[in-house]
Amino acid sequence: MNKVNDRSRDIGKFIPAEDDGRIICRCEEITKGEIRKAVHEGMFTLTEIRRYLRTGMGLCQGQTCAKLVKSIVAAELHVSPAELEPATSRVPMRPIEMRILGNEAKGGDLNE
Amino acid sequence: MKRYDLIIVGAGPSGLSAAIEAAKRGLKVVVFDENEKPGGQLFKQIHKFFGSKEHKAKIRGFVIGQQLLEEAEAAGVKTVLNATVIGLYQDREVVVKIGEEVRHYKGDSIIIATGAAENMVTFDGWTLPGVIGAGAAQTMMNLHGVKPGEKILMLGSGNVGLVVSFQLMQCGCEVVALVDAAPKVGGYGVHAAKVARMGVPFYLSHTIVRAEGEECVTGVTIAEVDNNFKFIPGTEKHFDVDTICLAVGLSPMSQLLKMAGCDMEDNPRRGGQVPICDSCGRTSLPGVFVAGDVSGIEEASSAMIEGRMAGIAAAEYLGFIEKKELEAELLSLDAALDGLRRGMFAPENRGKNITETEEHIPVSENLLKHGYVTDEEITRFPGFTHAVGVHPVMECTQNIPCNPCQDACPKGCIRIGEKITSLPSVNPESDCIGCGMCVASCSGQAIFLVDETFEDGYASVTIPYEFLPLPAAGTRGTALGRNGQKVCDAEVISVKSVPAYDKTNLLTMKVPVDYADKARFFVQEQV
Amino acid sequence: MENRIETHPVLGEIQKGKRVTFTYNDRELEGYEGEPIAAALKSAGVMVHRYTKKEHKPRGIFCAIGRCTDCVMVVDGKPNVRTCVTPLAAGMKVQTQYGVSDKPFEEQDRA
Amino acid sequence: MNNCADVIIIGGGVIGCATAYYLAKAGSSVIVLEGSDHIGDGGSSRNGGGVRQSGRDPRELPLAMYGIRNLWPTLSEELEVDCEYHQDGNLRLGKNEKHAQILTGLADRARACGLDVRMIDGDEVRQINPYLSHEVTVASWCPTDGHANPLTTTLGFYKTARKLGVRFITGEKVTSLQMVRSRVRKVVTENNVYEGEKILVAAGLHSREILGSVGIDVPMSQSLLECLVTEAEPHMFDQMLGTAEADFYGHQTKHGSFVFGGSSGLEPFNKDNGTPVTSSLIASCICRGIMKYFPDLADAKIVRTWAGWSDKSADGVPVLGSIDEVPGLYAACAFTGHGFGIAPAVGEQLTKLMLTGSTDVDIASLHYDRFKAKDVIGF
Repeated sequence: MNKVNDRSRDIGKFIPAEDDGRIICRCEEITKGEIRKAVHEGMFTLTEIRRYLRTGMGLCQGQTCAKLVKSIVAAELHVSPAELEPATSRVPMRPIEMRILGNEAKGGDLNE
Repeated sequence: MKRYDLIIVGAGPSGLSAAIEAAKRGLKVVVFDENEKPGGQLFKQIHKFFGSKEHKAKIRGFVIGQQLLEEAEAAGVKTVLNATVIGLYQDREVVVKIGEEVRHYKGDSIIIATGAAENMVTFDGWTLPGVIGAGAAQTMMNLHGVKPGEKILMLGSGNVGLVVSFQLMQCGCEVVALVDAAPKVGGYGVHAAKVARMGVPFYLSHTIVRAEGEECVTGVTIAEVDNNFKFIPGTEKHFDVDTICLAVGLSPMSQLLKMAGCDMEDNPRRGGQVPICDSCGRTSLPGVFVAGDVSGIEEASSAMIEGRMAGIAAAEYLGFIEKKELEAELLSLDAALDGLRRGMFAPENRGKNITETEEHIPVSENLLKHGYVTDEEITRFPGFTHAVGVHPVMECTQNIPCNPCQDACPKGCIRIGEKITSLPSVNPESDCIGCGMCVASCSGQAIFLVDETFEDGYASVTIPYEFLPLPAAGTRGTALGRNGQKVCDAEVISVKSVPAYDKTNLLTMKVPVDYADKARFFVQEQV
Repeated sequence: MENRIETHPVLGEIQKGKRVTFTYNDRELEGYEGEPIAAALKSAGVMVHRYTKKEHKPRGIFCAIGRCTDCVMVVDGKPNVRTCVTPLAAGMKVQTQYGVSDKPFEEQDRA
Repeated sequence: MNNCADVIIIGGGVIGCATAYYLAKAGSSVIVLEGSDHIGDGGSSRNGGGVRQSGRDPRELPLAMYGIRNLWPTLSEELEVDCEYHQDGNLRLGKNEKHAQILTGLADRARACGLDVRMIDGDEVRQINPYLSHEVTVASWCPTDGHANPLTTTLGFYKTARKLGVRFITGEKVTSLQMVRSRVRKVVTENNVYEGEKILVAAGLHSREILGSVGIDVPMSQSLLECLVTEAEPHMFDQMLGTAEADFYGHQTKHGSFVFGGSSGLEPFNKDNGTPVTSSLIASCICRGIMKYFPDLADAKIVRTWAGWSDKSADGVPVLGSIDEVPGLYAACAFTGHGFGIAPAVGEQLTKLMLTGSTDVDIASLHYDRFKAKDVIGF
């Protein structure tokens, strides 16, 4: 399933753009320019972008920006967004307080 | 661990439909939903649905939601609200946050029906308070009774953008413009027409340059874009607004499946990351099914059918019914689903340039560009006729899967025929009695009653009217044309509201006979 | 409360809970018990819920269904509370959130 | 494309990336082959970020001390990426007499190696970290320990090595090594063949299979470790934390979030369904553990949990260095869940070993043949 991906291949030079300052990841306040630059520094997958910049690692866990980041990275790599694997989804689906996650109900019967 | 035959995640149209079918066949079913109210997006959808009877056409979304809930309850489905599924783990274990604790459940089968999330676009200032999703606007006005803003610009001309624009005006907001970067209106023409006739200007091939304001939105600048979606300098237009509403599509909310290791694909035609599944929603994970938008963006009507299919498939998977029964059921549901997937907006036609209707009538170019059919264009469609005495005029110009008007007329005046997507035409053999059932039944509000011989020199025009306050008979005001511009002065003759109209009031106005073909909306103020 | 829809042409009278008062920063506001905090704030004309950590930019309601988490505020002393899905209760203390704190950035810098 | 280099490194984790960086800096040509789609996708991106010396086995302690003295302090500057390195000490916490004994034993052994670590009582613990509950009655305190961001550190090594000309290829799964004229030379992948003068196997759990293709076996088992991260919280403390029984560990990051790892006791027995997925039990266990130590964090929200396979060595310390019986072959694996903190030192010392045949830090006790028959005869 994994695709051979040569990280030294030529993707052209980083060319600054007018909208580089625009926020893409609203939670972590990551800009389009930061994302584009990271691609040129070798972050060729959304997972790497995420780990490098924290895009999609904030409170909403990428629910708002995932598609936006994907299209920016794809454009920078000159591939279609569908060719990029999406970032991983992880538990929990919504932020959950420690006191609740640590409080497992006994039995789990719904007919209380 | 508490075990159920079937655990459903999401109590929206597909989840509830699945629950009903499964419970009817004897499965012990529980539905979890993170929201305070069940029904998913149905409870924000206050418009009447398209389709035919089997698709619950002409019933308003929130009423369908109520019906599904009652059906589910009667079938013995347990629906747990404020219950957030935080994870789907190995061996079909579902962990749910309920109140102040988490609980673990196991399902012998699971249906994921989590629906969709809104897409977003970026522009300078898009993070300012006052820039909101169309879903947010719907939630605020239709669930919480709070106006999302006073002056609003809508970005997106798909059905969501069009429907929400109309809803915004229904609750008293002003929509200053409807903008889309695409060169053509994306949603149903009838939805566009009811917004355009209220005077909302459409700006196709335009998009937002920037939202303005320091602490919150105070204005917005849009500009025209070329074929490559680049701004054309000098085409900027400014609007003073307090709210910008984004309706730029939906993405399947498929994260639960992905974290459980389900085989996924990126399918732009289905709206993004979707589980790979067969026609009744079976995924690569044994016993895990999907239904509704999570497996591909469509309408609530198709989500309900997909839900029923998945529910029946789960029943078969667990041995509650025989394979033969499943196959028979799927056959008819497939046909129902197929009915919804026909016409100009069918999935297979996405992105295609359609120039004429199934009846070989050239489509209205103006409708696609400006949201309304011109006075000249409308004359070529079969629903637009003249007659002596009161008669229906059907301004339905696109092939969409919808036919309630045909059933609504007690006299059989309206014909669509076998093919659900055909344009409605008038049956010359039948006599209209002016009951107005067709006007009220048309989900697209595209049917009018016209009587060119109402009074000497005057015609009467009856329009669907879902606004407050209702004008009293005798009120003088202005008749607007399809383009939302003043046509002539008008006087309200009557406003009828009967239960059978289901909140669609029928406003009849008197206009000079020359304007009978043009007057399509009424405003109380003199323009 | 001019932002409220009192009667809706399709939905009719909007069902609401009990009228309650709560505090927003130093102001006393009214809302309906059980409605989301964000709805009560919106109807009172409050647009800015928080200022972001890095760029100190204002944010408000965005998705209104608990997904985007842009509308978080400090509620009863706890930061990052999603106001669009948290029901309003009488006497709640709702504060603008600065980064992850209820203290304006100048005060945070001094601390 | 030229598939030959001075060194082929198998594994694009923090060890592989760090070694590639130091080798490239020294002028060697390097190709790094990573089997997954992402750089640093194994333990490198799935650990708690500890950069500590205390609590380590005396055999690997010198590497940890060397790295903290010589490499970590300037790493961010060197890699031009914020590794978020904090050297604010490590508290290893205990609640009872049994814990005190474990901690004292660990501290004594570390002190014997020259590490500054001492035992402190509950009051002193709370002077250092006032948020800790009164259940904590004892701790070992090592002021020179700390933590860093494993994600940016790993990707920082990658980014800088790549800039220096190292060729990284992801999605390139190695199937076997091949000998040429009595030296290991070829690296065979599913798609290609690469050749190198020297070959380093740093592929985590996969190392065993790869080394096996030339008849070398490193005994290791797998264990599914899990971490979680909270939303950002106001700044509370900078120390790295652990416990006597290792039921939880973690720190507050520069971002404000708390990263914690922990255990349910079932880690070595979790089902392997192809990808490291979290279990339905561990996150809740970790939360309960944390709240006993930090009651104030009860309302902090967990935003993400993740799991990773740890390559557990048979004797708890890594296999590191040259594989003498196969000339040209080197190994760096079986890090047993504590490889991140020593990664820069491992990379730098392995480079030295490959280029000069010797190291500054004595790594003899980490040699692979400690598991082999003691064949003193020879031919």
